[in-house]
Amino acid sequence: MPDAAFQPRIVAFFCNWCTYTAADLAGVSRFKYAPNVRVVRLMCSGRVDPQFILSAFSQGADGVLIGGCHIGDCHYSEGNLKTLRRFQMLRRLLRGLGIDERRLRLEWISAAEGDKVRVIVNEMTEQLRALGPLGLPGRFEEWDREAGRTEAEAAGSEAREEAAHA
Amino acid sequence: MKYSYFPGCSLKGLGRAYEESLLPVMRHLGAEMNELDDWNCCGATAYMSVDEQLACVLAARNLALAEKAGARDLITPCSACYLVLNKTKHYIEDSPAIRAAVERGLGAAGLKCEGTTSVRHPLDVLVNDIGLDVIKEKVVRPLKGLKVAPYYGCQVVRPYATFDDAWNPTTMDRLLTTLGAEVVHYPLKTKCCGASLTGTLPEIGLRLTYILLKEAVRRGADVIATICPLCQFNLDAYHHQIEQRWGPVRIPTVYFTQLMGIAFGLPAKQLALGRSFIPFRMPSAKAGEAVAPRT
Amino acid sequence: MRITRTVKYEAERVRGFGREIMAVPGCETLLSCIQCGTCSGTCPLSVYMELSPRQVMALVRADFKDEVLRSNSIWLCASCYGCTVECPREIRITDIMYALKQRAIRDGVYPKRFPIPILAKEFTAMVRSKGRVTETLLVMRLFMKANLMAVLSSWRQGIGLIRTGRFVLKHERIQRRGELETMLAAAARDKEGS
Amino acid sequence: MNAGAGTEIRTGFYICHCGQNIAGVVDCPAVAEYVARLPSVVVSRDYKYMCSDPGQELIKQDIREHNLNRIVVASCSPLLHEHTFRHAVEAGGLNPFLFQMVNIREHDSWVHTDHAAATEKAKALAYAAVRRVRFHTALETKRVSVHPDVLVVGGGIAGIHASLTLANAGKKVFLVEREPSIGGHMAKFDKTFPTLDCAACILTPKMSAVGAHENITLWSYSEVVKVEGYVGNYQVTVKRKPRYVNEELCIGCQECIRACVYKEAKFPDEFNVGMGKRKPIYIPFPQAVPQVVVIDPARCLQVKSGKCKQTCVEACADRRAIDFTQREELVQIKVGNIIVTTGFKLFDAKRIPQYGYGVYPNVVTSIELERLVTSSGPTGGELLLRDGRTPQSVAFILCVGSRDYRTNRWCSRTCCMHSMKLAQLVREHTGADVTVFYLDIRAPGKGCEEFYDKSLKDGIQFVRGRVAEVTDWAVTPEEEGKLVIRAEDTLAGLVRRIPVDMIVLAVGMEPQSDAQDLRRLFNMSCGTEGWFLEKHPKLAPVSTFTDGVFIAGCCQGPKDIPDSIAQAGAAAAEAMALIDRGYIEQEPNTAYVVEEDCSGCKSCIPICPYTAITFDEAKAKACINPALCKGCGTCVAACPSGSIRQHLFEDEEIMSEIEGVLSHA
Repeated sequence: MPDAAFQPRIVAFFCNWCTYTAADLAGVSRFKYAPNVRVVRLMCSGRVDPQFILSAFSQGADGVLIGGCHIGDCHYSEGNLKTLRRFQMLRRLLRGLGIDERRLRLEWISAAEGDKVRVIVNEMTEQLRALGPLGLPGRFEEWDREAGRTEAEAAGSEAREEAAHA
Repeated sequence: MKYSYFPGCSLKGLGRAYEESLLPVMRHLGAEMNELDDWNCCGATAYMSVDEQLACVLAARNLALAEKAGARDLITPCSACYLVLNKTKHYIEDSPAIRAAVERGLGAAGLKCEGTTSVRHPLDVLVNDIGLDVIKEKVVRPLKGLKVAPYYGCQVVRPYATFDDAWNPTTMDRLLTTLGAEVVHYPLKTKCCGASLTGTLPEIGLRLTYILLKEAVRRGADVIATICPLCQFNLDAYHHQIEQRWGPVRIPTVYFTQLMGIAFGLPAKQLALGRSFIPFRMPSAKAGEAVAPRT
Repeated sequence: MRITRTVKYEAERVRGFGREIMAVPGCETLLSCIQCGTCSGTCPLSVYMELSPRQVMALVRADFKDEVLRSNSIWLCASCYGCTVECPREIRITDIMYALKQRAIRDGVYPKRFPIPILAKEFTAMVRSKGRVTETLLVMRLFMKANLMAVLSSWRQGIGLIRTGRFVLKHERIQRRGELETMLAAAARDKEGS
Repeated sequence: MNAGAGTEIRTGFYICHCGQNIAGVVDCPAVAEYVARLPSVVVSRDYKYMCSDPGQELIKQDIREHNLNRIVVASCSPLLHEHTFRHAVEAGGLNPFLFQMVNIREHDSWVHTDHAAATEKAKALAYAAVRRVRFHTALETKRVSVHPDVLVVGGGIAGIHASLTLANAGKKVFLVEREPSIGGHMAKFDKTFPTLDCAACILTPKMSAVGAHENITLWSYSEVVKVEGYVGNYQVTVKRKPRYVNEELCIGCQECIRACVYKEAKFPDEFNVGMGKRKPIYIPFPQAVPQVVVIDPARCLQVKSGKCKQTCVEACADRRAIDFTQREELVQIKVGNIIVTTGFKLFDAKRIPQYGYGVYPNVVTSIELERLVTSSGPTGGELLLRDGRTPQSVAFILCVGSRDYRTNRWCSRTCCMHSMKLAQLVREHTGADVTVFYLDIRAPGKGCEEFYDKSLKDGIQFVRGRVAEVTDWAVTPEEEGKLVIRAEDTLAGLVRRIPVDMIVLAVGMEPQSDAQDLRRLFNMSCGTEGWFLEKHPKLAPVSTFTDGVFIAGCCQGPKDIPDSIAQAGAAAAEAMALIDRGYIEQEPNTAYVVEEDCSGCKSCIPICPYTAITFDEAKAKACINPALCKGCGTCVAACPSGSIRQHLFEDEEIMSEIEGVLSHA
């Protein structure tokens, strides 16, 4: 059962020309949407380095949203095509890591599509709520503890072995 | 080609000539019509006026039965049934409340409706699936010289039909032209005939019918072609009362399938032409004449 | 000449009525009505109505429940959907009319000897018990309830139907009537509960 | 200037109430209090209007008094006020790029209703900015010179006015028009509202001025096909379509037209919207500029088949202006600014079959009526029905295709006034009864309400109601042979049937069918309706999101002639402001290579759309030309060794922002 009280955290990377402007338009139009999204402004979605996304997840994001201009409309002619390629690669990578690929989303939102920002953010918030927390920082700690235990055990058994040999 | 077939109450009663002509025409074109097992009334406009959730449950049973039978298309000749079944599909999709009611109702009978069956009007199937080329090949007695007013009525082309324009549909016009008939300009082709009122408020219903008949006569039509059992009854059965009030506007009204049957050379008996109040006969004199091309 | 004083007081508005109607699927678009009158211009019956469809829309939106539910307009709607497809704001006017008819029947404010709501009820009853409708029998029941004179004036149609073999006296019915009853009961019961 | 690097970070934080716009939802004092406790923050304040003079003064004063070296302002969108605050920071004695802005209005208070959640969001965003700004370094803007020439695209009234304004100021203008003549829609009008002065009388002098101006290069029958470069330095490719007539040699005597082997004009004439006829060789209309004939390649026998007696060439004699060897030509020009004035197209009335356009010959559009009442039109200004009779009754249907969710949702703004003008002309010409069917009369311009008043007094009937249908079926004897309108007279509360002889459809304005292609060509945006999007609806109405590209007239949205001209003047002034300053400051957000990390893999080189990255063979390193780099950052994200970095968007800046938005609980 999805936890209604769970507030997913979404980090959004919006390009300056289309999606960031669309989010401004959503504001000017007073469209209401879920407060779970935090926007990082970049000049182009092409600037989104895969490490930004991994870093967002590892620091507690439950979802990452990338917003760029529609294909063919990129302010820098084709930065968004590069984004698309990287995005596909990243989704495969996330799947490999056991992270549900719905947690990473790429949307083309033009400067005129203020309402689309509202729809996408709301939709993604609901979807992440249904998926539940990703909780990577917690898992890292767990892994660290496990790794620590294994190390300690290994050290312990080594010590025992050494003792036996002695 | 195999189709599931939903006749609806009218085609078993007042509109039985529609079924009686539709089935042989489809057979003649090599299409198999399998009547939906144990279908029930679609609910029509009356049930919607009382309770729309239950109306949708009622209609959805037919959709569920069709899906259970594995039907891709459900041929629905009556305009009211066509509209109600399509509307129900839309409602189930759009309204969570109605979807829930339908799921509860159908669930109690072990049925479910996923919207996989398309509700199709025979006019749509004939022209868009079977095709005018195939139909043209079957025409052995072209309706030369016959002037037809194509009357679509209100409910079939709106608001859910996707196969034609809601205000100026042309599917039947093209079909009739293929049969060799001459289609007259009939701006009232989608005006309501008042069928739902003639029984209850005759003064109003009759006037609507009168306007349709008068305009068809004025445009020089020999016959009105309909695609709906209620329209056919309404335009055909009340001539006496209409003429008492407004003078003669005598013109027969037939189903488009009956005209198809005539053009295909099917025996008149098979086409239930005798079931009309105002009898229709091919203008044989005219058919014999050399018909000058009209502009 | 009879002189009546007409003024509408705020107390006559039933707050929330407009919102209730707009909650019906497809009816939420009523808010964007610009009162252009295309519905009335298209409607073949508007010339008989106490309130034109446009006025009905205005009154619903302004919460004038009584005026709307007691008017003959909602019962004259023949469901031809002309207004719905013509409306430049894509308001599903026909569906709003249905919603109004349902409320009028529920509240018992429809005109008592007016045959249309009676037909609707008789129709519904016949469908529930038989699963199908036999038109000739339905019309006879209607005439008996609403207007006996109509039976007499329609004798021509009756004879015509007999002559053309369309006068059906045997009820059309489905086989699994129990199934239908179960379904409708299940859908209705949970509806009350919710 | 204070570089900040190496020294202690001292941050000043300011949160703006924006009246109630922000403070109505976000608890600003609470955010300021929270930020005050963050490391490196020396000053944290909330203030009613940060963008006001006292607000900016606050920043300047604090920089001096508290020796601040980083500034963060949480207020509206940086797209609106980043410049303002950078200025304030600079005026306070700090490098303007040691500043970061947080958007808590458009992205927070205006879009959220939950006050607590919105306040928490504001804190998280502020925290992220405070962390980010630590990594900011002092940067210098780069100045690029502005080419003084201007390209104007579209020769309607807006393009004409913009061109003349610039040319009169001594700027060189290239005016590119797709049609064989400039003039646009206005050239087709008979009179203009609300003054009823003759359109040709006021437009023709301006058109001639364009043709004669020494500073204007007019390329008619031409289209822009490619735009490269950036503000101040655009390279534009223009396609010049062959008109088979040498513009320099043709003197517009039209002897060739008279001599054409087609003795009769038989092809529908574009200027008279198909109601008049022209020959394959023609001049679009008598006042056309340039006064040069054009040959329609789809109609001319010589162009089509090469088999013609070429009587036109004979008639032209020794001027030899006709040239069948002309081919399409591509011309390249350099300009500093571009003004787009590509206009609109009219709604296709056939899309509403209920009104019978194309079915009933006496149903016409407003532009057709315009030609029918003009003395230069196909009937010589006599308003006649198609059968030659004079109409006794004429109806106007307004809002055709407009304010309609199924076609165009917008109001075309001019049709009310345009129809009233035509209604008055119809009454003047024929004395016919005129009925106007309207939804709302919109006459807000100067002199327009008075014009409405005059129309009422002239006896024009106004019926408030949208016409449901136009048919030719009669119910009463007086309806026989007429077009019958059925509509509700909504003010009277009556459904009416009104028989008339002629119906005029006031078709609305739509974006040009190739507006989307133009948008891509000039790197602009379109609103959902397809009109070109201005940078700000109030503060930057003729600017676009691309610097140096301006819009004016109806390509931005429906408007009348005075508004189009006002916008054209504004666009010309914006362009002149850039030209006269002579340079533009470029945002220093370019990418650069840290050479010692570059492995020379070359994977960045094909990624750059501006070929700003080259390979230095001697050093075996990538090398970025900052003059060409536009700062998208795509190469930065793609560099496998992390050796490409971007000013203002450094990895650690973005990473600390990510960390910031997430680490605030």
